[in-house]
Amino acid sequence: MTTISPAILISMFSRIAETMAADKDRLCALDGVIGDADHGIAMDLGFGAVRDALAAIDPSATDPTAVFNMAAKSFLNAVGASSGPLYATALMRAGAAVKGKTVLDQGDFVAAFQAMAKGIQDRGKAEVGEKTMIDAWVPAAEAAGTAQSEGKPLTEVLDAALVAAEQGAEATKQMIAAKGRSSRLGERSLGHMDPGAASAVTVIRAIREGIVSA
Amino acid sequence: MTTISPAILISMFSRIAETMAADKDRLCALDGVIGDADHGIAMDLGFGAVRDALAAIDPSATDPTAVFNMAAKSFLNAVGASSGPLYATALMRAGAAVKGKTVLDQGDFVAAFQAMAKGIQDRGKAEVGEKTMIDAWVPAAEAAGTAQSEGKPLTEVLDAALVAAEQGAEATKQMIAAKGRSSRLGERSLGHMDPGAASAVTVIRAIREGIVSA
Amino acid sequence: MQTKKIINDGSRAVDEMLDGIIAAHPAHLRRVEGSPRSIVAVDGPRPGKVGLVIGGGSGHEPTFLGFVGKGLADAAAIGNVFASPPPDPILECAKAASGGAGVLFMYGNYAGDVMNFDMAAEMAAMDDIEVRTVLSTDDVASAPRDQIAKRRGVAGNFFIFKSAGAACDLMLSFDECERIARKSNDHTYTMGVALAPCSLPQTRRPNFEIGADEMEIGMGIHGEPGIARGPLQTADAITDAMLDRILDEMAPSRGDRVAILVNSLGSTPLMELYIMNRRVRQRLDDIGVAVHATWVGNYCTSLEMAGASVTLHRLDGELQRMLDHPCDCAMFRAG
Amino acid sequence: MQTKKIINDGSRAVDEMLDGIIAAHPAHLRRVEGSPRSIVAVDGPRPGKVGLVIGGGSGHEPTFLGFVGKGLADAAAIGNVFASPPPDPILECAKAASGGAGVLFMYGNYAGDVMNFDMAAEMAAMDDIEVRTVLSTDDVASAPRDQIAKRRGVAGNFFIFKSAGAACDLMLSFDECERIARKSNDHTYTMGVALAPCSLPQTRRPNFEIGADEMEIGMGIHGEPGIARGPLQTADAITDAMLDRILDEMAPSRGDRVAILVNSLGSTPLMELYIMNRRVRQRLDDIGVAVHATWVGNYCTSLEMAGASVTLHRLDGELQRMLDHPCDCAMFRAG
Ligand SMILES: Nc1ncnc2c1ncn2[C@@H]1O[C@H](COP(=O)(O)OP(=O)(O)O)[C@@H](O)[C@H]1O
Ligand SMILES: Nc1ncnc2c1ncn2[C@@H]1O[C@H](COP(=O)(O)OP(=O)(O)O)[C@@H](O)[C@H]1O
Ligand SMILES: [Mg+2]
Ligand SMILES: [Mg+2]
Ligand SMILES: [Mg+2]
Ligand SMILES: [Mg+2]
Repeated sequence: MTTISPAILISMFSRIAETMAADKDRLCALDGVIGDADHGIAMDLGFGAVRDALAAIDPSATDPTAVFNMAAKSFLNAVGASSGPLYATALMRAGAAVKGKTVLDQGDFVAAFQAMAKGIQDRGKAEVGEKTMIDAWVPAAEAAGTAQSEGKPLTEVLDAALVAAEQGAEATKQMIAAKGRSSRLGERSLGHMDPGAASAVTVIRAIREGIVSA
Repeated sequence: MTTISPAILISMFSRIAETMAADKDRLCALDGVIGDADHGIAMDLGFGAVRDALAAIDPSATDPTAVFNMAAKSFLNAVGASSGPLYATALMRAGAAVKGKTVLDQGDFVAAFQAMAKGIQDRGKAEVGEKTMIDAWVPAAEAAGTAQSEGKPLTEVLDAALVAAEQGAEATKQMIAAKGRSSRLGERSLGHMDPGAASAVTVIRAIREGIVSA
Repeated sequence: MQTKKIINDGSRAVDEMLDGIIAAHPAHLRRVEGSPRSIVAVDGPRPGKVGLVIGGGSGHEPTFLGFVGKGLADAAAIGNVFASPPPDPILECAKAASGGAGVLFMYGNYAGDVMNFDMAAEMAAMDDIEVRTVLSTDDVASAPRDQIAKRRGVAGNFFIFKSAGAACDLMLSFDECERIARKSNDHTYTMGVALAPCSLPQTRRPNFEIGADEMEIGMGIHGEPGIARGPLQTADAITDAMLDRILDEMAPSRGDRVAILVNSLGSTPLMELYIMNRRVRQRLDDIGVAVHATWVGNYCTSLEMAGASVTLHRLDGELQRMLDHPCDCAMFRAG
Repeated sequence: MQTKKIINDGSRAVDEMLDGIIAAHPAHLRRVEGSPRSIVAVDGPRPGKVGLVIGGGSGHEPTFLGFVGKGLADAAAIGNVFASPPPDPILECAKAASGGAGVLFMYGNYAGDVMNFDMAAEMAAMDDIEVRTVLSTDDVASAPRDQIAKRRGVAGNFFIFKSAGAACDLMLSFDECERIARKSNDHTYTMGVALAPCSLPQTRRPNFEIGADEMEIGMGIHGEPGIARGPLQTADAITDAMLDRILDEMAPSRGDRVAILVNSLGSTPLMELYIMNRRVRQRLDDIGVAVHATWVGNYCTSLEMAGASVTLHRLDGELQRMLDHPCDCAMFRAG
């Protein structure tokens, strides 16, 4: 696998949707502890809508930017909530990062991946350490960048991203929430993993699997 | 004990109140099965109000009719519901039955007791067999009348009344309700004792104890 | 373990509630002096008008208090939770509502209410107030058709009291007011479903038991058992079960008009009620029955019981005029 | 075991609810063509008037839909349960509400809502609709006083939207409408208590856990943890705990005037709310604060959550005029 076609992206999104459906209850439960118990619903709904929208397009008559944009739009309109604008912005930025390409090489894909993290940060204005999905996405993007600059193959780049995301999500247990619903919890948010960070791990794992198995 | 003074009547009512308070939960539970779960509340409230009202009067400056009337009025105003008019009418009829007496002899007391049953029947228009308090009160009044005409002492008259009331209440388990809230239950009321019949037994037992121990 | 309630003392709950109601709605409601359980419309009774007195047990709020106001009931007598008021406060309501043209007593058909209101009517007669009684019997689940007089009055009171109140407000004769009240009751059909019990403030225990996946169709507003208990179904299936029975009784023709009330028994939220209303409309559209007006919300509750009821009120020109006649009550809007 | 709900399919619940609402209230509410989650007042928007768009997640009914009507909000954008609507339906509301004089976006201060409404505002700007945003932050329990901008918006929306809607209806300038909206928010103080959770239609599981004898003071309307959890107390003690905090912030003087909202979070019945209102009045009487008007009932709910909130809205001449200005909404009466 060296080039990633629109068809591969579409099947990658379909894998994310599948994984998220399986993870929905756990994410709702996590959100129930420090938020409003709906994060799994939002993520499942969002990526389910992405999958359904992408299923309707002809992979041979589209390009990666169009795939990401359609994913962004369908996610946003299905979800709203916090995750909607955050992931929609992430996906639009990914699309913008690969504008004009018909297929993606490894460098393109890593750029798209990093653009997602940047998009979430721009939209949500959260910093690392504020107990949000940023605490998984930013280290994951950084780890991917490092591995990429070290000349690692894409599989290992994404492995590194996943490990960093997992560690970042784990670290949110030690944080006091400063953004989103749980930011009013203060000390009571300690000890619990942020649901958005948890779902970021799920997304990144599914991306990795989608690309590796392509 | 051959004559029953207003003071004895007052202490008899106070015993009914005490017994009813202890029986409240069981009566609510019975009413919960075939009615609206409040019969214990009503009976406790009613006889509690009777006790409180009677506590305020001077037993040496009153007569049995006045005691019964005050009991009727305070029961009714505290309760309403079904039990309110039924027991208020019972008590007013008991008062009317002994009008003009300053103390009651055995015959007066039995007449008052029978008037109570008659009052409940007149007010509620229920027949024996319709699964109401009538199924305890009517056999009790009849048994008292029979024992009285056989020349039994008051203790035994009231013993006979109590036994008949207990049997009558027990028999309501085999009846299909035809009056009151539970009458819409049809067959589903089978197997359950009527709460009003159950509380009638409690009342009659307390009357017996109140008189016997006087 | 006791159920959770925001109360002080169970035995004071009704009186404290009334304190809070009078404090909240001074423009609409006042107490009869010396009779704290008798609530009168500030702007209600007037000479020559037939008085309308309603009442019953507490725990069904906004029934009955909420229905007191100009154009609806003149007074309500309030009992303990799920218990008829005694005759005294009813009598005081009759006196307060009397404008010399007669007083209508209207309430749901329950043995306790009948006994207490009848005693009050006798007492009112001694005060030269002529009282007539119209019982509401809208709960189609509570007795078969050949025993309509045994049926309970439930959420349909909303329409039944509304028509009678309008007739009174229009200064119609005692005969006319009574006729319209009876007709309105005859044109009102309710059926309910219960999912979870409530608990009384004095006992703080569930007033009936029901399985974690069960519902009871036809259950009464005091938890009186209904006609069938079974597994919880979808909103559409539940609504259909209720409408089947209601429509069977009402036997509407294409072109008929109705008003709808989808009522929460307490804790069933608006979301679920509106989902039910959607189905009611689908069914009525299917058979060509037009909907003149719809109310959705908490109108006749059983404290925090979970469940809902659907009422159809079949309109003709007269009942529609009564429904559209303005009224001014503290707790809702209508007409 | 799943919680009991009268629904068909959890993922269709919001849309089916909206179907039922539109069917029930055709004189008040209509959908924007092609945008089924954008609800507009039939009699609302008009040229030269500042438009008022509100919105947020579902599950709080009658918030937000119930507040759409002449004299209040022109349109509401409706999200999934407890989830902000996405920008598209908000944008459609802005277009429908725009009368050329600017559009106010008003909603509770939640991260998700802020992001979605801000995106919609940017999109509206591209359509030459000027949008300004006023967030409601009335929940005094949700952040300390030095971080007021972090506070959540809860039941006080009732008053905050009401004043803004009146200002818009009076055809005041965009600046004036915005000023009054901000001022109304600054004059509104809410505090809540939760006794039992609700469950989302899609999960059918309690959205938080709480002991059988516990309550949580300050809990948010989505089950966000509050400031203190402890054993359930009496109505007076609970009300006092909430009022202590509210009055501390409001710092009223003798002779001040307020309006009151005692709100059920869902399954707490009117009986308990009125018992609370009784206590609110006692406290206000004690400190010489006058009450101009009181609302009691289900105004901002969390599906079937058990609990209640108290809101005090401090009035001056202007805010009182806004509150008394007539409005005509489907689900309640005010003004
Ligand atoms: N400003 C933000 N920046 C980044 N992530 C955020 C921000 N606000 C919230 N989040 C993330 O969103 C998650 C909650 O998403 P979700 O439950 O879908 O939305 P909502 O809070 O609207 O119910 C949180 O766990 C957090 O990770
Ligand atoms: N018409 C009647 N005649 C005699 N007893 C009746 C009648 N109607 C009801 N009852 C009795 O009243 C009891 C219920 O009383 P209670 O629970 O206090 O009143 P409510 O039914 O108003 O809640 C029934 O168990 C029954 O024994
Ligand atoms: Mg959430
Ligand atoms: Mg009972
Ligand atoms: Mg009762
Ligand atoms: Mg949410």
